[in-house]
Amino acid sequence: MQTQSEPRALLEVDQLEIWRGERRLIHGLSFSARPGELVHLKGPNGSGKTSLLRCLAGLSLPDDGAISWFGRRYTGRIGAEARAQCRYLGHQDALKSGLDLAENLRALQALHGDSADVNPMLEAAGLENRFGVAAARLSAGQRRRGALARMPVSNARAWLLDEPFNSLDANGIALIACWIAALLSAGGIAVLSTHQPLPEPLRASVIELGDAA
Amino acid sequence: MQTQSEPRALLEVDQLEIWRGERRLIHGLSFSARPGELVHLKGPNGSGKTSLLRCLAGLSLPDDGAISWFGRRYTGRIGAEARAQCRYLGHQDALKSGLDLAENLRALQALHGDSADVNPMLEAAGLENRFGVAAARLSAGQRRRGALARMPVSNARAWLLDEPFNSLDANGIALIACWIAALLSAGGIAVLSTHQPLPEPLRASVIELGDAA
Amino acid sequence: MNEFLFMGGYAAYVWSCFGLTFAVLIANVMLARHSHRKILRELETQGGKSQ
Amino acid sequence: MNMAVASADVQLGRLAAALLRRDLLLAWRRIGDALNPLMFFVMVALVFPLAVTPEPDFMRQLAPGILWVAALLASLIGLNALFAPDFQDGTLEQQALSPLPLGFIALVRVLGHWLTTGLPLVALTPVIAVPLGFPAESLPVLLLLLLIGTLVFSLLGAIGAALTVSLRASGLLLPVLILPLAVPVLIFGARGAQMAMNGDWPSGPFYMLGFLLLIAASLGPLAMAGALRISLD
Amino acid sequence: MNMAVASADVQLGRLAAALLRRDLLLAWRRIGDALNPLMFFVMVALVFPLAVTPEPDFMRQLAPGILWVAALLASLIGLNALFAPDFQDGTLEQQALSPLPLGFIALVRVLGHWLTTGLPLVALTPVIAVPLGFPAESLPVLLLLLLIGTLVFSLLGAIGAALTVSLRASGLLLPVLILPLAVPVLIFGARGAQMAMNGDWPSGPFYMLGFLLLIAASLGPLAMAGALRISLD
Amino acid sequence: MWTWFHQLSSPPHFYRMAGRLLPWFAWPALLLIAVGTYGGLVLAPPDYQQGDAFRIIYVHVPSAWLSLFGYVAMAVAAGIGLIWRMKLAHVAANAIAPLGASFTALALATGSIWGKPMWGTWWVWDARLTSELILLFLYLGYIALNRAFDDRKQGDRASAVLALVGVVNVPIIHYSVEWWNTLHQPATITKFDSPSITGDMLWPLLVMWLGFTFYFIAVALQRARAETLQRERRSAWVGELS
Ligand code: HEM
Ligand SMILES: Nc1ncnc2c1ncn2[C@@H]1O[C@H](COP(=O)(O)OP(=O)(O)OP(=O)(O)O)[C@@H](O)[C@H]1O
Ligand SMILES: Nc1ncnc2c1ncn2[C@@H]1O[C@H](COP(=O)(O)OP(=O)(O)OP(=O)(O)O)[C@@H](O)[C@H]1O
Ligand SMILES: [Mg+2]
Ligand SMILES: [Mg+2]
Repeated sequence: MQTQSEPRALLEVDQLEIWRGERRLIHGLSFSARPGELVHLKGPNGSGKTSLLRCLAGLSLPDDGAISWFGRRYTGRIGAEARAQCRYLGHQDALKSGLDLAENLRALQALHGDSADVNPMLEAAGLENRFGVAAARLSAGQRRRGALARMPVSNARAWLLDEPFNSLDANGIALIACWIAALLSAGGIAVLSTHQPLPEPLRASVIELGDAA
Repeated sequence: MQTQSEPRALLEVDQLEIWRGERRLIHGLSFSARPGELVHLKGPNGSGKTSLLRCLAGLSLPDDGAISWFGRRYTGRIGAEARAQCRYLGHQDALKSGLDLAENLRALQALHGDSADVNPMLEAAGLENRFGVAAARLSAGQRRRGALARMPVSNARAWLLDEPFNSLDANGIALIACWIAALLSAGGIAVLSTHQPLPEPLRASVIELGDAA
Repeated sequence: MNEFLFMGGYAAYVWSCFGLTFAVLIANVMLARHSHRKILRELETQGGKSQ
Repeated sequence: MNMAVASADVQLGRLAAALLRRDLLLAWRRIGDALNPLMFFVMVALVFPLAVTPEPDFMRQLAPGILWVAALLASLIGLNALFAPDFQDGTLEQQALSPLPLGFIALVRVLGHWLTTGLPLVALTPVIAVPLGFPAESLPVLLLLLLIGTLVFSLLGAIGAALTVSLRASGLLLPVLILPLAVPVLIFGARGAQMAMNGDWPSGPFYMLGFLLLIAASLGPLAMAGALRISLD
Repeated sequence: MNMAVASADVQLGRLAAALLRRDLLLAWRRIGDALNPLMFFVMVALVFPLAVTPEPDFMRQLAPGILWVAALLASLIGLNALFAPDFQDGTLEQQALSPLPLGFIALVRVLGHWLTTGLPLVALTPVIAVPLGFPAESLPVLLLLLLIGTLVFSLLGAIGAALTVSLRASGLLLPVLILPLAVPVLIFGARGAQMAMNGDWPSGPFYMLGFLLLIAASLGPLAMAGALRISLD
Repeated sequence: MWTWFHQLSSPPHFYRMAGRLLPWFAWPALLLIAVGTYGGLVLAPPDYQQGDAFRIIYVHVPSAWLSLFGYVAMAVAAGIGLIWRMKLAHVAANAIAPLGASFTALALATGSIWGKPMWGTWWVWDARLTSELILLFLYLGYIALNRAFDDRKQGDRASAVLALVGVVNVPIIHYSVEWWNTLHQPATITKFDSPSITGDMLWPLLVMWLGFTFYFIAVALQRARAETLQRERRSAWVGELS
């Protein structure tokens, strides 16, 4: 019985259960994210953050429970209309080593029908002098920045980021933080997992996942 | 004109110069590491930490200057006798996704003629319940722990670690820190690059690399 | 009887066919039952351990 | 979301273009990989005339079949490189997350693969067919047959590649999965080439190959999408 | 350090063993996978009668070619996965850092590939050769020929694979480097097989194959090490 | 209906039900095969042109039939497993695969043994023979793929996709091979045309056919039960069994 004052949740997780191999990583997990809300998945290595994010993105199916995106409830595969409004970045940068960042991002954008020009973001990420360099020749941090640069130019309302700050330097982290902040203030949501303290000015509702080594 | 009191440096870098593409990343860099010394490479993304580490390891050749390992001076490729006493771990974990950790590490150990049993270290890393699971099924942090576990059981006197703490949780980092501390107290040296603050009890001589984005 | 076994000169072919067939049929049954027994035995021992 | 649906076809077009551009770029920057099948194709076609040294007319009888076998086996070679790289570097995940159907994406990727392997192979055929004693005037028919046939081979092979993408050593397993499925194409293709060689128009084989292409192109995407999703899960 | 040098040969042995174990593990997770070469071989052989003609005497004439084509395919298939994955997941770096020569390591890896594809195929040859009408008494000669041939194929293919790993090394080297060596193997191998079939001893082909094996085995490690180093630098 | 479906998809229920069903297939199978064998070997008169060699038909044809039936059944089970994510369907498919493969091998073996006296050679490139051989490879491919995965769920679903692709192809393969066969009619094969089977030749064949089918179902059930236990090892209800 929600009042008009509080907006509807964009993401609702209901009694989620996830098994991997013989182990039950997650069970009875429920939470929701309203517009402008940031969810921070915490937990030791192997506690199931990545598995959870992959379920939310629709890459793998939960063994039980339901996920609601933008008011639609999915017990099986996440529908196309939800996928169209989510962007996922995993541990891997999903960059082709043979292509430069712009080429890479254009190819990735096409997958989601984004068409905005990425170059401004690449410049904002301090990669203006890396245009035309194959991704294989970029430093780890530069690749990470590049991979993240397609988020702010997308028309998505939800970002799912798995350890986005990996191998980023201080102002790289600050940059991503302000991109996320912009998304939130625009009424989007983000779910991210990281072992590092959240950078300013981000405030998040924390989800602690049980520990397995 | 060094006195007997201070031991000879295991690693000496002399006027090193490294170019990548048409950019000069590093020039005139000189430093040395004595037994028990830890070197921390700092610098923004793309400043050349990985490039430097790869030169030290002998994966790529410096464009100018010399590197001395264990008293031997190399201007070209690092010699086999030096490579035998160094271990390098880059951004990648060098694990075959089809094999489990023990199988992986045994194969890697053989490359350097190490023969010590890795299982104790894997247990120390809290991976005892992951035996027999293919590396592809491990979490990012578990893979990183596993990749690092071959260092302490090696008979090497120098470790070169490129962002070892990536995707490790708090006690993962503490674990690696104490492995490094053990190496140092045994008279070895380590050169590592990381964007995170050094964990206790490590003390390092910092090398600041010039900034490029 | 003999000439039944003789199969009008085709003994080798006919009997090898039937022999082969029944061998395979029996083998299949054996395999199925064996694997079932095996897993049951494993469970017994496991149960013993767990108690 | 309505908007998304409305402009779906536009998006499909843009997506296909982008995917093809990407794959052709990659192929161009690693042209070596694209060359393997061609080399194999040439060598297979060479063995029989050069090594077996049959009399020409005997050779001419074998030519169509050999050409088709060579084409089939050659199209198997590059296959395990079709999805595996994308699977390893995480691109495949992103493709699976696209709101547009994964089957369509896979289909376009197969097309790209065919453009870089199958098509050159067909283009190379005359160089091989003529020495084998294939009459030059009926070459166009042969090429047309091969054009369709290699497409089907690529589609079938892609299903196998999608099924084995997450396996480390798919090596000899892939052909075992594919070859039985490819038999009909082989039969009709070879027969068609035979007829073309004798100078008559292989309408029957054309119908059959077209039919097979239709099936492969309509059911293949479903199979590939399913297989890829399974490999990612 | 002296110690390291002194026990170098010991280490070489242990290293080779470990590398081989790794590759065999990757190739055969289960013993059942050892069946794949058999099915592969039979399928490839089955394809010919379907495409060409089942007439026994024709098949007999084709037999040598068929056997060699199967061998070639088996040694080339999955070869582009010999170094590329190691390059992507960083294993190649570690191999390059080993105090032992990279060329030796690459050689062992090739051996591993051959053990999982070439060798089983040679061992299985009789299964196909005899039905194709190959005289049993001349099988040993055939197997010996194939043994050498598959080794050369694997070596050459590995050089190609090493070349295509790197972004810089132009794949165009591939045909220039590989074809001139591979084609003679194929031709002489098949010729030798035919001679064996007719019951005479193929000394010529043997010399040729041995010679080519020498070249490949001596030039291979250097070429591979060079290409791999380039790709890492 | 739906509840029944759901029940069926619950391992313990299936295990018990299969256990109860088993005898109802096993004993009739035994009886029918015994009767059929006797009828086929003793009662049936020799064929006027093949003599007693034709008696091979009583094992050959049922095997050949089951080889096809088995593949379709496997594909159907696999499809159900894929669509309704029903673990038990995958179990069934895996139980059928080796069984079907063995009958395919039997059809090939008995067929070629039969061919020796009939055509004077072990193997002729006849359509049914060739397509049977290919069918065998479809089976083996399924088994190999299923075993190649170290994650069982993945293996099941991947090989299920393969089975569906295969079942679409089986008729196409058969037709194409028939067509190919008409072109390369080997001179050796003259009389693959069926001799007019009279009633007293026919009934043992039908009995055998029924018996083999029952046998097939019984063994498949037993294999499925074993695999169910194997997979549910960790679960509570299995614990209670022992
Ligand atoms: C789909 C697979 C097969 C089916 C459905 C099948 C079915 C049959 C049937 C119904 C007959 C009886 C017709 C007659 O009396 O002539 C028959 C006869 C025969 N089959 Fe098969 N068969 C199959 C595969 C094979 C194979 C693989 C072989 C040999 C390798 C084979 C060899 C024979 C022979 C030799 C006969 C006797 C032919 C004759 O009567 O002259 N069959 N088969
Ligand atoms: N198919 C599988 N079989 C067995 N175990 C699996 C499988 N897939 C994942 N796991 C296990 O699931 C656990 C969760 O992995 P996950 O990647 O979700 O953890 P994580 O929270 O992301 O850890 P990290 O912080 O290191 O990234 C790990 O212990 C992993 O070993
Ligand atoms: N072959 C090359 N051609 C052009 N530029 C290159 C090449 N190789 C590396 N670079 C550039 O060299 C710079 C140094 O890369 P390096 O990986 O050493 O940085 P890093 O300090 O490790 O950064 P990070 O903190 O992100 O890991 C990067 O800007 C990279 O783009
Ligand atoms: Mg993770
Ligand atoms: Mg770096």
